[in-house]
Amino acid sequence: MIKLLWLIPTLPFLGALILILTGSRLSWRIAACIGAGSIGLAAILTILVGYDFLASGKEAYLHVAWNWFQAGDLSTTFSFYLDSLSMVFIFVITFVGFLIHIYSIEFMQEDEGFSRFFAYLNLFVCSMLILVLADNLVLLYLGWEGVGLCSYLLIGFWYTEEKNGYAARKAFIITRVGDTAMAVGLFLLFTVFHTLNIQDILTQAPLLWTTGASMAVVIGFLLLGGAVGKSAQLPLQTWLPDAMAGPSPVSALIHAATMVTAGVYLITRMHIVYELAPLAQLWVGIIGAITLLIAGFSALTQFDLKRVLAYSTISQIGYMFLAMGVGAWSAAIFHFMIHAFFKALLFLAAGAIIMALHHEHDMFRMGGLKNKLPVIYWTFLIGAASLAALPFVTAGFYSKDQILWLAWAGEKGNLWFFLAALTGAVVTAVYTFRMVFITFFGEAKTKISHVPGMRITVPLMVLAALSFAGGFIELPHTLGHFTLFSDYLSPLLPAVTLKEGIETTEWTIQLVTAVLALGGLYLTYILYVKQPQLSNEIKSSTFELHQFWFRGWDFDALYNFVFVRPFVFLSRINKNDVIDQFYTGLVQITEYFNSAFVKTQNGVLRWYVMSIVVGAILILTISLFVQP
Amino acid sequence: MNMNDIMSLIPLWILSSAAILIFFSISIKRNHKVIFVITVVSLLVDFFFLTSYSIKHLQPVEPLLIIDGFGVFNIGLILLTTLVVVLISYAYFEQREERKEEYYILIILAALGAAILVISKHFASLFLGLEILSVSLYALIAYLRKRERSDEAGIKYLILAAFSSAFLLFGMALVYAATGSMEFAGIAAWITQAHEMPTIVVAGFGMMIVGVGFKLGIVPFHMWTPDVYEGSPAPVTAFIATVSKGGMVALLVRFFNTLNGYQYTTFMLVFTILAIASMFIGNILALRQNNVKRLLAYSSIAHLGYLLVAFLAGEKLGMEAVIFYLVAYFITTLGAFGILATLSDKERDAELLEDYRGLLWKRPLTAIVFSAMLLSLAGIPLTAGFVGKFYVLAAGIQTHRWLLVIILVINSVIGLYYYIKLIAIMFDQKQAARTSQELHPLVYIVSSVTMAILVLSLFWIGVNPEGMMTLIRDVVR
Amino acid sequence: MNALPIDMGLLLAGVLFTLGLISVLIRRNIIFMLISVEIMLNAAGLAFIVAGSRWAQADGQVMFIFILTMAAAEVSVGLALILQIYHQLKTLDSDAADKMNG
Amino acid sequence: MLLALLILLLMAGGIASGFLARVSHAACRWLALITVTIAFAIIVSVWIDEGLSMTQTDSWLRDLYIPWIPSFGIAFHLAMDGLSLLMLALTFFLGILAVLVSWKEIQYRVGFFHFNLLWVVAGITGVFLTMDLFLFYFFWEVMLIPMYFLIGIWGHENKQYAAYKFFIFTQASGLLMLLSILALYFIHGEQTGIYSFDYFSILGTTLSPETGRWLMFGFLIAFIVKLPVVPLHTWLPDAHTEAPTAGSLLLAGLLLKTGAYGLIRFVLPIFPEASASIAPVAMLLGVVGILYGAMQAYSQTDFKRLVAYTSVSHMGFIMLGVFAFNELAMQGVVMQMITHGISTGALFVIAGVLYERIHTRDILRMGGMWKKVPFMGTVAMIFVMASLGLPGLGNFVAEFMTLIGAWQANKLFTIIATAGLVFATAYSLRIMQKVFLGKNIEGHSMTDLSLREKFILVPLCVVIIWLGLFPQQVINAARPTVANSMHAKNHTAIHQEAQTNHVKYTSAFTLEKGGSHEHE
Repeated sequence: MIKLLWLIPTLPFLGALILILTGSRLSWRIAACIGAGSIGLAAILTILVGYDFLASGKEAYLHVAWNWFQAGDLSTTFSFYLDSLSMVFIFVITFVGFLIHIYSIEFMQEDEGFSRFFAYLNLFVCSMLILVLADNLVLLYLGWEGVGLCSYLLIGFWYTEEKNGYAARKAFIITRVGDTAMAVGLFLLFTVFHTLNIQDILTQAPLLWTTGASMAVVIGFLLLGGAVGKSAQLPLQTWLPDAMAGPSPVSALIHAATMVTAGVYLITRMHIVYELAPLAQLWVGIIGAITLLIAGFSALTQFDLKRVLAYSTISQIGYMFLAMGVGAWSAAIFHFMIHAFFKALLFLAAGAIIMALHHEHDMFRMGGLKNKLPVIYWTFLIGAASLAALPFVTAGFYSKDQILWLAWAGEKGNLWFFLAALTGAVVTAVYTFRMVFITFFGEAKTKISHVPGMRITVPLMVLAALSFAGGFIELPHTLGHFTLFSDYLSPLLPAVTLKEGIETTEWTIQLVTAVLALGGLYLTYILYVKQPQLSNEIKSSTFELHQFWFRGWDFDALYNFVFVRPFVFLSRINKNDVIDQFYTGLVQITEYFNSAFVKTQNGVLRWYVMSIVVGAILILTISLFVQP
Repeated sequence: MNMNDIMSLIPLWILSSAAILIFFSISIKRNHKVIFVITVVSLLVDFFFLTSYSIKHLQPVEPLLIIDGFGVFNIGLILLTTLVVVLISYAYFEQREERKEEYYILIILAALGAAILVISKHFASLFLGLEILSVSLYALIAYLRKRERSDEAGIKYLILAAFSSAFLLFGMALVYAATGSMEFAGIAAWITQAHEMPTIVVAGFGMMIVGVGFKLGIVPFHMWTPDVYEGSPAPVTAFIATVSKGGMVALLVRFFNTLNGYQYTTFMLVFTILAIASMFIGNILALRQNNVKRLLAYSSIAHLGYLLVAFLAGEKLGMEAVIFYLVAYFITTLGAFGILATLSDKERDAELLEDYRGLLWKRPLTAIVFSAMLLSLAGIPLTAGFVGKFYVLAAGIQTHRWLLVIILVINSVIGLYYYIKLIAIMFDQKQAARTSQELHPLVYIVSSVTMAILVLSLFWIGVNPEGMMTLIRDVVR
Repeated sequence: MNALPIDMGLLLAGVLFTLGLISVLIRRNIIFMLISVEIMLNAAGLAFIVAGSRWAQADGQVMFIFILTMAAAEVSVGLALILQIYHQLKTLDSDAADKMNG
Repeated sequence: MLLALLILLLMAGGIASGFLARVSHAACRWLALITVTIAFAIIVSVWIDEGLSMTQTDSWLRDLYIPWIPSFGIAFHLAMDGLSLLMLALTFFLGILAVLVSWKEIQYRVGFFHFNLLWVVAGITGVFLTMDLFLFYFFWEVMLIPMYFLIGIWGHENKQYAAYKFFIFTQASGLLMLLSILALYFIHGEQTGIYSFDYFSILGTTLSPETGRWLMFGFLIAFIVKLPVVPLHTWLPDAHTEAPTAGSLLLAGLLLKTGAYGLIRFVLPIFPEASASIAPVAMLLGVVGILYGAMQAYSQTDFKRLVAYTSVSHMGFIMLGVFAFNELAMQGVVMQMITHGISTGALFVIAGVLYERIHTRDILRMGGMWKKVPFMGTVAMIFVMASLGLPGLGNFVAEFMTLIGAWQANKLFTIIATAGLVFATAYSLRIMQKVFLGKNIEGHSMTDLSLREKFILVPLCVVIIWLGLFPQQVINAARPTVANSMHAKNHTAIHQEAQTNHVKYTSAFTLEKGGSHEHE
């Protein structure tokens, strides 16, 4: 069964191919069958392959499809590499992907671009699978860019709106900035190792470099650049909130569950390089810490439901980066998985609400949906609880707690990381429940136009179950010490070495976390349910700050000012190509000479005689007096 | 003058007799067709007679002339060129009601003058040849009496030519005064044994350059060219552009080589300056010219500049290049003016750019032939002009005349502009309203066949120049 | 003849030549221009005779005869042309004959 | 013989279809189509004949030698190696499409159009095959004239200006190359006593650094004008914009490639030291081209002009790669030549197809076309993505190899060039946005691709994807040539080998020369 690994990315690809080739000629049912079916098959196949893989007990499985290109030293293959890390990812991608496809059938049913949507979505799944299964960095780059393309296509799916197109291009271009750094990183890796095969690099790196080798640090930073772009971390985070222009399933799949975590995947995949480059790794943590804070604060101020979730995604990925920064690789991956569940859930639920309310995005115009959309409410609530990491019952608590603990106790952790994570936890709780209270409580402000059907509710419930139960596969040792997940990953990803004698504080930390999360919840309850005027007062008293956060800390304005405007200005001003002026100038000079010479040709005989005489004098002068 | 001398001058006798024959024929009855046939036949006979000469043959006709391969080749070239001019003249003059028969006498005499010029090795024969050519040309230029411009061109050419002849003669006299010889070889011998050239000889040569430069139409003696080209009947223009200039080039080559002028840096400098000035001024003047005849005149100034580059390169390759370029230039110029003549009508020649607009769609073959000629002038491959330019550049590079060569390249580019401008006009969508009147179909056939032969030789030499190169290499020794 | 230095003879010819040249430049009447050119030609002829006498050869004088003949031919054509011009322009001013330019 | 036959076939086909147009336009088109298709079939059969994998080390597949102008040691010498084979395959492939694309667009002077079209293709074929420098120059010029006519007669509004500019730029630079060729000829002749324009003879010429540099500039300028490299590029936007679709297709797809081909075939092997010494400057020019082209492309509103500037940008990679002096970069360049030919060609076809429908090239007046023409939109999307270097499409392989190779040579320039990909993204997406996405402002209604247009664009799509996923055959085919041009330093060895191959010819020269043509 494991031999069919290649089929997992191929199935979505075929699905996409069929849908693209047939255009919109298929009825929506058939298109849905192909679109969701291919992913469903892939998901089933993933289980079979995964079972085989686990049963075989091998560390990895490699399938070489064909030699891609080979020139000079460079040799790349089209080959898939399955190990425990990629296993987690393909599981999440196919399963969450499948659920989202099911959801989309209903969500997109009325849309005239139905089959196009599924084509893109399938193509995305295919690219994402290639990304995580790639055995060399070039192929990984292919998947990397492929998901970028699909993200672009899907953000701009409703292409008639100018702003959707703008958001789509922004996403593509900004991630490409990161990709540039990553590409340079690949060049460097190739120069050092003469190969771009991931496993070869990982095995050779420790032999070649000592810890802190400058080359390793540089490469670490360059790959981080790529990761930061794709995962919407500081300083390339600005594209993700705008990316919400895409349909909600897209936000759920691409901009929450899978693609944006590609950066996490990349860094984890290359963790050996980062282990050898402590400075780079430290910066992974720093970027994560800062990002999770600024995104969290921005999330506090948004009124668009999806934008809150977008900022929250940035913030949660910040947690993953923080975890990687302290070397808590499996914690990062664990959080990735759990985050994929609950964030997909939240986005899908938000999508269902938005669809139910006539495409209303503004939370403040929702309200009172608790009773009208009970299924949505409960599932959303579970997702929110998980996001806010409400203690002990939610999956989010376990995954986030692990990160907090390791940020504090891990050898590479420090107080600042911990404080940032802690602050983030409070903020998370606040914006999460602000969202819940505003949306579901209070009085209804908009009429419901569409009650979600089975295709929407079932995926929601499945995801809710996962967000709830997913956490129990990895329990801290204060609470049962059940480490299925990290054990599973342990041959690949080393565990964190803790600081000396710090184990005892674990209880305290968990308690603090739990209390803060609950405190945040209570605070929100007061602000938005008990005394709503209070929140307005706070808002008006800190209006400037509020707006500043609302605009995402003005990164957009900064980039516009520093990069975009100058480029566009230069480009516009030089539209007619200043270099051409030089050639035009040459032409003008010759034309000037032409008109000057033509005047000599005036038709007067004596003038002509004069010219001969001048010539004669000139020749005589030269012959008699110039001695060359 | 012995029998041998008389025998070797038979080509000249034939030309002279043809002129006299036509003279008598006219006095009996004016018949354009008959006169035309006589002219053509005598030129052909003359040429075929000439082909019996071995080009390796060397026969001085003391003291004035020398029949050698170079001379024979050039006479052959002149005869063929004259033949082509006569062929295109027929249709041209048939349209016009003037007395057209004397034209053929004049043109044969002009050819005779040019023929003498290219085989002369003495100042006297040089002078005689030159003046026979010139005086015939005065009349030829002003031949169409009813056109105001003909007379203007004629008188301009007459005054200026006589003026420059005076320079030439005075220069000759100075040289003669110093060296005591009017034979090229004698002068050369005198200079070789005199270690330094006295001022008087330098001045003499300087003045001779004025006379030569005028005939070549190089800057600054070029002013007459556009006016004379414009004012003359198209076939005569073709004749001036080719035979008159080419004859002078051949003479210059012979004279310079006999004297081994390449060692005199002064004269090399003078010619370098003249060449550069001719290339630049000729091309730049042509840039925005709207009169095709004037445009070709300016272009001919530039082409003589190119020719001087090969001439200055010297050595064997340079001489070959000069001759080859002449051949290519002759074919091309004849073709261009031939087309111009066939498109002309009774009132005026087809000399305005506008007359050519959309020609391709109206008379595609004519337009293609004309384009081929222009591309050859521009030196584009597949045409003889390209090989000629290649030859010139090769000669220049071989002797490291980088300045000249680079300037030639720059000028080729400038020149390109107005050639393709003309081509572009012919390929334009709009069409000129102009049509020429109907003539007897035979007339067209004569012109068409001539043009066809020209264009075929243009491509033949452009694609397979080996034969021509070998011939020229044998001639230049 | 030997009494006269060759240089003086050539100088005379040169002066004559220059005179002719200047008068071509300053005259506007075409006939006068023609005459001036003739003067130049004759100056050249004179130079030939001087040169011939220096080398005691007949060649100089032969050349002079040629020049004379040629000048005659030239003038005959020239006058004919001038006649034509006068018919058309009603003037002999050479500056009037500037229809062709540019 | 096969090689001469190819050229003759195209020339004859051109003349025949020119005349056939008097009888029937359709017949003329069909004849032209058949002619190019036969040529394509011949090349494909050669490729198959040589084995698709092309692993042999002997680089020359076919050779033809006919003395032409023995006085100058000029021969009609054609030879084909892997690189020529690739370029010819591209030439005829695009040639077929050029005929197809003009099927509806060209409605007047059909015969003359096809005559010119086939002669351009013939000239390009000659350029890619010839191994005699004189003959090379000959073909180099021959391909210009019909191209000039294509632009000047069937172009758009400002065609005359564009045609002049194109012609004059290429002529000027070409003549400088002729000077270099001649100088090389004489230097080589003086050194060895063998006066010959033969590529293999010339290869071994030893030049002083100073001379070498000057002579190389002559060649270089011709090639980088063609390529084009900023700041010699200004002819290209005009020529591309004003040319008819087939003209743009051939210009972008093939004529630019002759410049790159010249660099690989002539500049590097003949002037190894000189080109190594200017490599940093050349790479800098490449980088400047990448950025400048991208910047210019961003602000253009004329679709074809925009695409033209993207060509400038893409050709920067060729400069960067060629002068990086390693096999990887060079392979990238070869790949880039092919993929750029296809992707940019396709974009021009799309521009042409749009122009046929809405009679404007102004992208500000387009928008929202996707709804009307989803098929065209999808195709356009593929090529836009190719132009921004999306992996999985051919251009990525090319750019990646170029960059990774260039990295070994110059790190800074490579970083800047890589950053150029961001700008590539900006302008490429702008095309999509303005043309196919957004709102249909002027309410153009139009039909999707016709069967003929699909026939043109679908093969292009297939090829670009094929090259993105299975580029190895192309790389293998180019390998011997690349290796030869790469190991320019030990070229003498190759030269000697070549000398022995051609000993019969050269000795024939010596005899001929010794007897009749002495240059003392």
